[in-house]
Order: sequence, then C-alpha cells, then structure tokens
Amino acid sequence: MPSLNRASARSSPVAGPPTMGPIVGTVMDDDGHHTPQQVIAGLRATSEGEGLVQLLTPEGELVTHPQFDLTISPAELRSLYRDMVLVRRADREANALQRQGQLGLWVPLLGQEAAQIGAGRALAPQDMAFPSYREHGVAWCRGIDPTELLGIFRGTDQGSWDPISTGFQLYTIVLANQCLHATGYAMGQRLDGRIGDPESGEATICFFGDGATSQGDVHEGFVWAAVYDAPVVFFCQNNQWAISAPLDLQTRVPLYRRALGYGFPGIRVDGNDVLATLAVTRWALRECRSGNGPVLIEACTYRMDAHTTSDDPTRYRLTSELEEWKLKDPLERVRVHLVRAGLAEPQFFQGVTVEADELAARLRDYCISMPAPGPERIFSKVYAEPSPSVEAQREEFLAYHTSFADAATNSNSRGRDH
Amino acid sequence: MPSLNRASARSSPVAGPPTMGPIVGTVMDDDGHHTPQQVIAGLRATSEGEGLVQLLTPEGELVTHPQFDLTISPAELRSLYRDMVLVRRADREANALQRQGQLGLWVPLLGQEAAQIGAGRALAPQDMAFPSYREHGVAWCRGIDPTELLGIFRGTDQGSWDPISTGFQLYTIVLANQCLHATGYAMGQRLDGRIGDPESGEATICFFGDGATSQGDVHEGFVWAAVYDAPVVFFCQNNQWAISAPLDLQTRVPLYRRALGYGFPGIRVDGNDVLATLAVTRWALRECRSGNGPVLIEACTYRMDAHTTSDDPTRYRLTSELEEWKLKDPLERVRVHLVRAGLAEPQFFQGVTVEADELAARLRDYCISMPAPGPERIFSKVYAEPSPSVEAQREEFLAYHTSFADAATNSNSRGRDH
Amino acid sequence: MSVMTQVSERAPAVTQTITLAKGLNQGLRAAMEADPKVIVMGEDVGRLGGVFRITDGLQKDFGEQRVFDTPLGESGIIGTAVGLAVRGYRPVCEIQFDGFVFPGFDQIVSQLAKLHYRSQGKLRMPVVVRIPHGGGIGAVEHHSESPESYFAHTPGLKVVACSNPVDAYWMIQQAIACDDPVIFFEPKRRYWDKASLDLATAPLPLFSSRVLRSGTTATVATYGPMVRTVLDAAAAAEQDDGHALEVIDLRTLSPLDLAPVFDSVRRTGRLICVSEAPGAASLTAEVAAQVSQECFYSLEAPVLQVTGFDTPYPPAKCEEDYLPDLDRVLDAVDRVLAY
Amino acid sequence: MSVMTQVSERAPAVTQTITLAKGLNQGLRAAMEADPKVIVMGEDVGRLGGVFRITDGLQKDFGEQRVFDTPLGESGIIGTAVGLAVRGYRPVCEIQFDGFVFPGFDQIVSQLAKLHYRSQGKLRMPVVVRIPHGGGIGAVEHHSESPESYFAHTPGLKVVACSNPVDAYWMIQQAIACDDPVIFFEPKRRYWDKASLDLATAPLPLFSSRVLRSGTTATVATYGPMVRTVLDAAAAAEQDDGHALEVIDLRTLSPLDLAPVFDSVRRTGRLICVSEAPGAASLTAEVAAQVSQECFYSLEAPVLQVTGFDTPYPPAKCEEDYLPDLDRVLDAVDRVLAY
Ligand SMILES: Cc1ncc(C[n+]2csc(CCOP(=O)(O)OP(=O)(O)O)c2C)c(N)n1
Ligand SMILES: Cc1ncc(C[n+]2csc(CCOP(=O)(O)OP(=O)(O)O)c2C)c(N)n1
Ligand SMILES: [Mg+2]
Ligand SMILES: [Mg+2]
Repeated sequence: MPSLNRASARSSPVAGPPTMGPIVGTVMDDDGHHTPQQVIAGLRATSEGEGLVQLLTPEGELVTHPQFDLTISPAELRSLYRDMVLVRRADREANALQRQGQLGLWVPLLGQEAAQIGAGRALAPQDMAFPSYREHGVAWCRGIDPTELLGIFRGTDQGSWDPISTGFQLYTIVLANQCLHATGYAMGQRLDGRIGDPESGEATICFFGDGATSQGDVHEGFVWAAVYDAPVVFFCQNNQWAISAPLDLQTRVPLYRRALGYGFPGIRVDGNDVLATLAVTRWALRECRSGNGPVLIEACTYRMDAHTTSDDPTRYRLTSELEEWKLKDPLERVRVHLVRAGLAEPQFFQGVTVEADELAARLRDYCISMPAPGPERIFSKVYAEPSPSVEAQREEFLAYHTSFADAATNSNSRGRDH
Repeated sequence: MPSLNRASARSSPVAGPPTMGPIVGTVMDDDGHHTPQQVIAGLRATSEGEGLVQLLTPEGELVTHPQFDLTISPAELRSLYRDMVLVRRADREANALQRQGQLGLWVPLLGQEAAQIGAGRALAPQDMAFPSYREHGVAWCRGIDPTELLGIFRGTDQGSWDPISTGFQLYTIVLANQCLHATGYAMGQRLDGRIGDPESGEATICFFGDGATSQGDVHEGFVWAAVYDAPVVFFCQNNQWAISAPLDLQTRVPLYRRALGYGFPGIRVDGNDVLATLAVTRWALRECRSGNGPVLIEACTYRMDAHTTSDDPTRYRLTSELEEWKLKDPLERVRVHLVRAGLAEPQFFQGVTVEADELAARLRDYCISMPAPGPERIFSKVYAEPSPSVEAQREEFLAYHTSFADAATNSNSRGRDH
Repeated sequence: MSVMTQVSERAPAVTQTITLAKGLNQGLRAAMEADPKVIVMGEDVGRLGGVFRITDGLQKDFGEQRVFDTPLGESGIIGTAVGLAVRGYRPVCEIQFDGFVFPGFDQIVSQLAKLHYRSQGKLRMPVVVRIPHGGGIGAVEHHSESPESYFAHTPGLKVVACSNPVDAYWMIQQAIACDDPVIFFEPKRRYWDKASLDLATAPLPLFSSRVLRSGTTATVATYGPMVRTVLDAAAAAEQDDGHALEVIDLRTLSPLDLAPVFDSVRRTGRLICVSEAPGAASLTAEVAAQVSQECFYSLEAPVLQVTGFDTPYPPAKCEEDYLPDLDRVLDAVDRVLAY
Repeated sequence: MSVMTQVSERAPAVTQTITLAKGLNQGLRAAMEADPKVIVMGEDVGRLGGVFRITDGLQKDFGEQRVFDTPLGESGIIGTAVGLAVRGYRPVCEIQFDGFVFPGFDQIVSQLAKLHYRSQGKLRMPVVVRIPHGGGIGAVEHHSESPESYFAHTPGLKVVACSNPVDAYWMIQQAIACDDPVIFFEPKRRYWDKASLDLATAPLPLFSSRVLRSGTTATVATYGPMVRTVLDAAAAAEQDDGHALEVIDLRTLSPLDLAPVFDSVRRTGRLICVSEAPGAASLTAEVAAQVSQECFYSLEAPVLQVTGFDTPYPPAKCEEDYLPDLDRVLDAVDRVLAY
C-alpha cells in the first residue's frame, strides 16, 4: 500500500536517505511539471541555493545582489547586531523564566532574530504590523519593551501594549486569522488615500509561519489583497517546521511561488541574513506604500529551539539538522563581519553583552513581581457598551468572592478544590 | 479618494471604456510584476488568446494542438453533439417549469454544455465526480436522468440519486466545500492502492466555479491534494461571473496559474469547445490515475442565462457581452463542423430534435406529477442510528398532525396561517 | 455634497408606508449619511444591491469606496472587516444567506467577539454582520437556517433580530452606532411585510424587548420571523377562544432583556417561547430556564417551547410542517392552559 | 501481522491502572485493530503522537497509511475526512485544542452533520472529531474553550464527553463504531487522572448518562472536566454538612439521556446543573428547561446552573475564579436547599 504521507520526501530532513517510493505522484513534464528530484530540490532550495536573496553569507562575507543591494553604515550594522543580541538574550531569559515556573509558556524566537529584526527595522513609524505569536523581535523594533510581552505567557493578560500607537497589533494565536485583519487594515490605508509615496505613504506587514500558509485565511488574504491592491507585505517566516510537521507537509514547492498564482511578486530571502531581509522588506514596503502591493516575502530561517516550552523536538527531528543550521546562525555572521571588516572594537561587543545582562535582569525582576489580576478582571471590557447580564454576573460573583475573604476560617474556604 | 474596487478594471466588461485610475496598484517590473495593461490582458486572456487549448474554433474549424490532439470518430462527435443538445433542452425545459411555478428555483447551465459534456465524457466508470450545483451536463454523462435532478429544485428532496453507484456525488451548495470532499475521496483512492494505471486506475474530479476559487476550502483542497499526491482533477468552470461579480473581483490573473504556486499543472482550455475540454480532461484524468495528480483545469466559458431563476443579470451586465459570447456558442460550432465536414445528415439533426422534444415532454410530465413528501419526511434519516429525541419529536408531531386530519372542520384547522 | 443632495431627495417623508426591506435600506442610508466611517461590504451588495436588494442604490449614491462587492468568501469578509475596524471604519457586512455564515464563523467567534476583551478596550469592533435568517421562502438547502443561538452563546457578541419594518429602520441604525460587534438578523420571509414608519416617533433602545400585545391568559415570547405568526395566533385565540395572550418581541437575543417577560409571567403564570430554530441548547431553552428560575413561584404551568425540530432543515415542500405556525402556537396555548 | 504481534504485546492486561490519556490511546488502538477502515488524522498525530500524546505509538504500529499528519488547516482535516468517509473509511480526526475547531466549523455543520440526511442514508458519516476541551491548565488564549453547546445545537451530530479513564477507553471505541458523526470531547485537564480499568466489566451504551453517586438531598448533573469537581463537592457536602448529593455524569450531550435525571429529581426535588462553559443558550440551560418542564410538580426549588461566566475565557491567572469549583457547587447546594 503506498504511503499516504509521502514519508520518503517528508521524512527526508529527519530520517536519513530519502526513498523515492510514491513520489511518482509528482513526475511531470515541461509545462509547470516537477520531477521528484525537482520537488526535493525545491524543498532544499527553500533554505539554500539559487533564487535566494542573500547579502551576507554565513561566513560573514558581504555579497552583492542585482536588485536588492544595500548601502549601510557601520553604525547601522552595529545596531542591527545589537538588536539581535538583545532580543536573543531576552528570549533566552524568558525561556529560563518558564523553566523556573515564572511563566506558563514561552514561544522561543531563537534562530529567527535576523528575519524579525530585518523586517522590523524596515518598518516606518506610520506602517502597521500584524504579528502571529513569535514576533518578539519585531515587537522590539516597534519599541515594545520585552517586559510587555510577559503578561500573555504568565497569564496576567492577553496582550498589554497599545496596538495602535505602537504600530504593532496584539499577538494572534489562531493561525492565519491575522492575514485577513492585515489585508483589511491595508484596504483602509488605501481608502484613506495614504498610498502613493514610497516614503510618506503607509503600508501594512503581516507575519505568519510556513505551517499557517495551509490555512484558508492566508489564501483569502492573498485574494483580497490582490483584488483591492492592498498595501500589505505578507511576511512568511519559513522556519522549516510547524511543531512536528516539516515544510513538505504544507507544500511541494517553495512557498514564495504561491504569490505568482495571484499575480503579485513573491521573493525568497535568506531569513538568517539581517541585511538581505532588511533590504527585501524595505523594497516590499516601498512598493506597497507607492500602491504596488501586495508582496509576499518568504524568509527562510530555522526554529533553533522547541516550538514552545511545552514541545519536545527530539521526538521528531534530528539534532544533526540543528547543528547544520547553527553554521548559518544569524548573529554569528554579523559578528564575524564586524570583526573582520574592523567595524567594531572589542569594547562594542562587551558593551552589548553588559546591556544584554541588564535587560535580562530587568526582565526577570519585572516578571517575578508581576501582580496577579483580581477576579474583577474576568468581567473587564467584555463590551465597549456594558451588557446588563455580564454586569449582573460580575456583581454576584464579586459579592460571593468577598464572602470568602470575610470568612477565611469558613469550612467551605477556598482552595479545598483540587 | 481612490476606488477600493478598482472600478476601472472590474466595470470594464460592463461599463464601457476602462479608466486606469487606481490600477497604479499593479504597476510592476520584471520579476513577476504586472502592468495594468497586463492585468486587463490577463483577464481577457481567460476567455481568448494565447495559452488557451482549443481544437474546434467558434467557426467550426478543427485546429491541432501539440500536446492535446484528439482523434475522434464521426459517431463519437455526433454523440457529443447529441448530448449537448439534449442537456440544453432539458435545461430550458426546467427553466420554463420554474417560470410556470412547477419548480421553486432552477440553476441554468446554458452556455456551459461543452465544458460539462467534455469533462463528463472524459470520465471512466470507476472515477468519482464531486459537483457543485450547476453540473446537470455532467450528471447526464454519469447516467443520471434529468428527472432525478428536479426534486432538489421542486423542494421534494435534497438529491435523489445514489452518489456511489452513479459515481456522481450530490450537489453541494456551500461553495467550495466539495473541493475538500473530492480531495479526501481521492486520498482514499490512493490509500486503496487504486492508483498506477492510466486506464484501470481511479481518479476523482471536482467541479467549482470562478467565484468559488476565492474560498479557503479551494486552497486547502489544493494544499492537501498536492501534499498527498491525490488523484484529483480540479475542474474550474470559469463562466466569467459569480452572480453579479465579474472575474476580476476574484483574481488579477488567469485562474489556471494558481496551480503553479502549489507545484501541480494548471491548464486553460476553451470550455466552449467540447473536443478541447474532452481532450484536456482525459489527459488530466489519466495523469491522476497514473499517480501524477492533482491537476487544475480552468475551462473558460460563459453563463449565458441568469445565475439562477431568481437573478436579474440586466442589473449588472450588458447584453452586448452576451451577444459576443453567442458567437462562441458551444453547440453551434459542432453543428457547423458536422455539416461542413459532411459527418451528419439532416436526418441526424431531425432525430436529435425529436429526442429533445421527447425528453422535454417527459421531464414536464414527471415534474408536475411529483408527489409532495409527507410530514414524516422531516424526521427521516437524520441519523444512521436513530436518536431517541428525534424519534420522540416525530411521534409527537405525527400524532398532532393526524389530529388535524381527524378534525378537518376544527376551528383551529390548518391553513389559517399566512 | 452631491451625495447629500441625492440622499435628501431620497430621504423618507415624515410618515410613509415601507416594507421591512425598504426600512433596512433607508436605515442603512441614514447611518451612512450620519457617519462617513460607515461602509457596506459583502457579496453582490454593490451594483446588484444584494440578492434581496437591501443595499439597492447605496453604491450609486455613496460610491464604490463606501459600498463595495467583495471576493467570494465569508472568512475574508469578516476578517477584512475586523482589519477595517482596527483602522477606524464601521463595516456593515452582508452575509448572503444564514447558511453561509459558517465559513466566517471562526473570524466571528475567535476574533470579532474577542478583540475588545483581548485588548481590554484598546481596540473597538463596531462591526455589524447582517444575516437574513429563517425559512418559509421555498428555498434550497442552506437558505433557511436559524443560527441565532450559536451567536447568543458567544460572549463578546451582541445579537439582535428585527421583526417589522419600523424596527428594521431604527434597529439597523442603532446596531451600526453601537461600538460592539452586532450580529443583526433579518427575517427574510418578512422582507415584504409593510408598515407605516413615522419618523417623529422615537425608537426604543436597541437592547430592549417589547410588549406588542398585552393580555392576561398566557405570555408568548418570540422574535424575528415568528413574531407575525404569534400575533396572528393571538388574534385568533382572542377571536375563537376569548384568550388574551400577552405577546413579547424579544428583539435583543444577546444580551436578553427578560425583565418584561418576568413581569408578564408573574401576572399570567404561563409562558410559551416560540422560535423556528431547532430547540436543543437554544435561545428558547435559555428563556425557559431563566423564567423557570425567576418566576418559580408564579408559574402555574411549565414553560412550553414551540420550535423547529432537531433535524436539518428539510426540503422546501416540508417546511410548512417544519415551521411553527399559528396552529402549533394555539395548540401550545391549549396545552399550557390545561395545567 | 507484525502489527498484530506488536499490538497484542501492548494490549492492556485484564485489569490495570491507566490515565485518561492512556485510556484513549488504548481505546484508539483497540478500535484500529478491530476495523482496518479506522484511520487517525490531524496535526502532529503521527511521529509526535499529538501534543497530548493521545495517539502516541499509533503511527509506529499501524503505519503512515492509517495514522497520518495533515497540513495545517481544520477545514481541510474535516473536509477530507468527509471525503474519506464517502470512500468507506472511518476517520478519527484530532483537533489540537478546542479553540481551533472553528476553522472547521463550516465543514462540520454544513456537511458532516447533513450528508446522511441530504442523501437519505445513501451516505454514512462515521467520522469522530476528537476535541480536548476546557480550561484549568494555565494555557494561553483559545486553549481552554468549552464549545460543546455549539455542537449540541446542531442536528445531525452526536456529541459525547468522557470524564474518567474507564469511560475514555470504552467511549472512544463506541464513538468510532457509531455510524453517525460523533464530536468527542476529552477533558484535557483530567488527562492525567488515574483509574483502574477492568476489561471484564462491560461498558454502558455510549448514549447513556450514568448515576455516579446516589443521594437524596439534591441532584447534581454535569459532564466532562466538571465531574471530578462535583464528586469532590459531593464528598465534602456529605462530610461537612451531611448532605447526600446524587451525582449524574451526563456523558452524552446530544442526544441527551435525561431519564435518570428526571427520576432523580422526582426523588430529590432539586437540581443543580454544572458546566464550565458560558451559560447563555447552553447545554445547562437545555437541561434546566427540560427538567423544569418534566419535573414541574416535583421541583421544590428552581433548577440552578453553575457555569462559566458569559465572558471570553480570561487570562490564565483568573481561571481559578472563572471555573466553577467545589466551593461554587457547594454554594449552589446551599442556595437550592434554601428554597
Ligand atoms: C487554527 C489553529 N490550528 C492549530 C493551532 C495550534 N498550533 C499553534 S502553532 C502551530 C504550528 C504553526 O506552525 P507555523 O505556522 O510554521 O509557525 P511557527 O510556530 O513555526 O512559527 C499549531 C499547529 C493554532 N494555533 N491555530
Ligand atoms: C459559502 C457560500 N457563500 C455564498 C453563497 C451564495 N452563492 C451561491 S452561488 C454564488 C456565486 C458562485 O459563483 P461561481 O463560483 O462562479 O459559480 P457559478 O454560479 O458562476 O457557476 C454565490 C455567492 C454560497 N452558495 N456559498
Ligand atoms: Mg514554522
Ligand atoms: Mg461563475
């Protein structure tokens, strides 16, 4: 019986030599067809090889690109490096806080710093970002202090920052839902006549993962954005995995190609290269601000840690894969380049380390002293115009709740429940 | 304020000279970009121009195609013509029956006979078809008598034929839902090991419209089918309209291009050319049966009547458009060819006309004598394993219902309600 | 400016006879004149004016920026409306038929209903989702559903149902003016009912039920398309049997406004709750449960529910039997009085 | 063959202590051994064994043809399961968390629930949709929902909720053997509860409720994750106040099996219905409405409901207050006895 799961191809990144078994299912001829080899190659190509925009190699060499070259000052380069170091450190600290029981969950960005800082730093103040749930690096670029992210994961709130003034919407956990919100918002930017100038115009950027691309909402976002010329950059962080599902469980061919089927450009960029990501995202945002949206960017990167702190990747992927990707580390290549090109003194690196330590300490102090919300929080802001039934439930429960406080010694006192 | 609706482009098929206003939104450069002209051209191209597979011109000339040539006997050609004449006549009769109050609704296929007969005749007995709600011509090819379609539209049932033995599933009204059913069924064909041989293998075909392509379920169907190499042909009848929505409200570029973004072939065929549709669909089904699925076919045709008998197309499209398409009529070109090439005698055409008259008469007689279901039908087959609560409701209501029959003169007798 | 003139020309006279469909159309028009942020979107709402013509003429008068057709997808309609609301617009989305709201259900339940709470008021969702609901028009499958209870069970949403032309005119304007998401149900088989609209008479608040007919024998609470059926039954009950039924139009389904129902039941001691939706885990069960608790000592008979059956909506030829009608209401009256 | 050996090696001993999660895993295993048409599909159900490890080891033992990961989309999961059912398979779909069933809601409500009726039995839909539900695990948004009522309000579906390891083991097998679509709810915060499974004891029929503890003071009906809470409350009520509560696990939510509840209430005269879902237009309202009608003359107090509040599920730090607990149940007991 043929494997329904095309195990061969799919397990290839995991389980050694791919057997070609049922992939006859993809033998194709000239017009748009793909051979098994091409399919595998295509999948490989999502993380390396031709077509991928890269400006800084894993070895720290600057390379040029015909369309997406970037002139960048040493200071700017150092600050990109600094951002990546700081968000990585904040990420590691939050991960540790979860391990120590201070957070219920953490969603690591480890490995995706370049994709997120590159995209985040490309944004102009007037642009709007719609994140998924892993975009801590983009939040950083929008001026949201890492401490503001903690409430979601400690369970004290569901997003504490101001989604309008920060230009960074709240995290969206239901996969791909935000692709339609971003498209609608961008339709509004067009309705408001804020499109036309590549600098002063407005654009929207939407973040989602490789797994999310299979959801219908991504498709409807693409359809709407194309039909209404919405100024939205669809920024897909392809980190190769959707929990335990490798990329080829979502697609046969690189994801950036999806855009062509809708009639807008799709670009594949090395998401571990902060310079390339910055250059491509800048270009895409300028296109959108001038009215040439939408644009799809596939940033090829890697989820170097677990999906979340609840996940155990050893069950589904080999550490050899991780080792391979460590060679493409987004921070290391910038550090090497800064040193080699003599663009940064040892003091600079020491300074960043000190900053990172301070940030980590501040994060920890803030976290452990976060107040737990009271029972009234349950009923807070359910509606903009209060509902009598919710108000009545609030009054009744708060009265009931106080009765326990009043009678602490009451045999029915709280906490007897398991 | 710029038009959000890209009115220029969209109203062009309806409202005279397109103004290019807001389409700056699609000015693009080389890599995958499209100029406004290209966009409009692309839309035009969905019904004419390069890339469209055609074997019989509107003028009835046979033309050859490098990949999809077809050798067909005069007898086969005549029977294709006969099928189209009969389904058109059945369609017109049903439309008339609705006008006369015998049907609550009718969904005309007028103009789409070639797309449906071409696709339907390409199917092998072991293949399975998942229709939308307009596929009366495909039903005909699956041996479903037109009388069996009437119950849905007269309101006596929701699909009366056997969806398994006929190889033709029930009509699906919620747009695009059937694309996932077809994909799942095709996954089952692969699981059952029925894939491999282009003749004896099994394939599935799924019908949907241009408007339905915007639904998330079409996308998820494409993703699943590609990932599992499902032997399914996605057959999109692009009849240029989704009720009042013209094609460019769903896409910037021809729909067949969507397939490339998923890594399977997409072919554009003249859906008013029964030979081209037959050839392309045959090829696609053979690809699927051999295990090279999925395949997308965009059959370019035209909805020559209203969306349904409840619709009034004069509110949103010009009759000039209809006149233009009448020149591409799917039946006329075959008739002209049969006559010109001397492949059919006048008696043949007379014979078909007589057959059509008989079919129409039979359809009418059947329709007006269709029995209305009794109240027990409400509770019939809600579950495979009866539910006590539904059974109780049935007993109670039938007892109540009989009480009226018993007391016809009762002052509470039925029908006093409006 | 030209819009304004066109509109004022078309503005309703002080008193006029309108259909429910016209009431909605005029109400939408008034809401769009009152607030430039109000936009109308959905399938076929533009040039066609909607399959029921509720948005007839709006695109012509307010332009394609404010009244626009969408691609074909309900998740896309609701999801982009959420984004437009974030941008400061007040979208009014049309769902073509009740049975087609489900592809948009995720965006309604997971986003539209939760964003105000998630953001603790930093984001508002003044989105109206218009849904023609109910059966009785001889339609094919999925065109006669009554999905109200799904939404009434969803915290964060407000749900209303209009039953007559005058309410239609006012309630749609009030729903659009509301800063919360409102699921707005329209009784499609009553679109052509007529009534006289007097603009001088101020409307009731949106989230309030209304006693339509006062009586002493028993109370009947209902909403939407069943209101007219119940009023006919009440007239017949009086005429044929001398029963004085008190009839209450719930109007708001979430939050419910049951105070008038409690008052009524305390006087009549009997309640019948009518809806054409399947009864299991429904709004009528909610009303029955609340009244059974609140009026425990006043009830002289159990609360009876007259509803659609717990089956899928049947083929159209069966709907006369499926839908609660005057006779089933009267039968329930007999039964509730038999206690 | 090798599968069989592997499996029989792993087959449960006649009596063993298992967790609820293990009960489901063993039950799935038994169902797959019993019928080769049973397949398991969903996000991460293969190599990972599901985020809760319910399908742990099944892909290894039954192969990638029968246990497979899907692309990431719930509409795709349900929709392809429908197609596989048409083909003769019996798919068991895992929805990773309650809050993620909504993208698949349209396929469930419009297709899975209606195809048997639409085809008048020519198509069967033996599809099981497994949904871990409820809160109490300190999770982020959308991971603690209780959507049972949406499905109980949908004709054509059957809905069950297991509450303990032994029921989990049997009910999942019975649901898979059922020829109708079954929405199968699993109390995620009770996955690690333990109990002793004796294979010699025959299970109850799937669509029946069960009296877990008999008593005379008042009846408490509940289901899923609240069952353990209510049993704890009953123990405390007996110990502290000498109240003998009768506790009924509803188990089947659609169709409901309320005969045992009616019998009980006729004896105790009092009912409390407990669920952590929001109360408006919910299953607890349905139970309250039916009992208020059926037991009208036996009720000495109104039926009280102890439920989650009509708010979105709050941040995790609030869930201890949001979720009905032992104390809120006991408080309701005091209130219902005060009548
Ligand atoms: C609609 C929906 N289904 C399932 C989930 C559970 N889930 C959370 S993250 C995830 C994987 C997402 O993968 P990807 O889109 O690649 O993003 P990544 O986590 O890799 O950044 C899944 C299945 C969800 N959040 N939403
Ligand atoms: C989910 C859903 N939304 C809306 C509708 C209402 N509707 C029925 S047909 C139709 C247009 C479909 O256009 P297309 O897909 O091009 O098919 P065609 O009718 O042209 O054959 C619409 C909007 C529906 N049936 N299902
Ligand atoms: Mg990923
Ligand atoms: Mg069409």
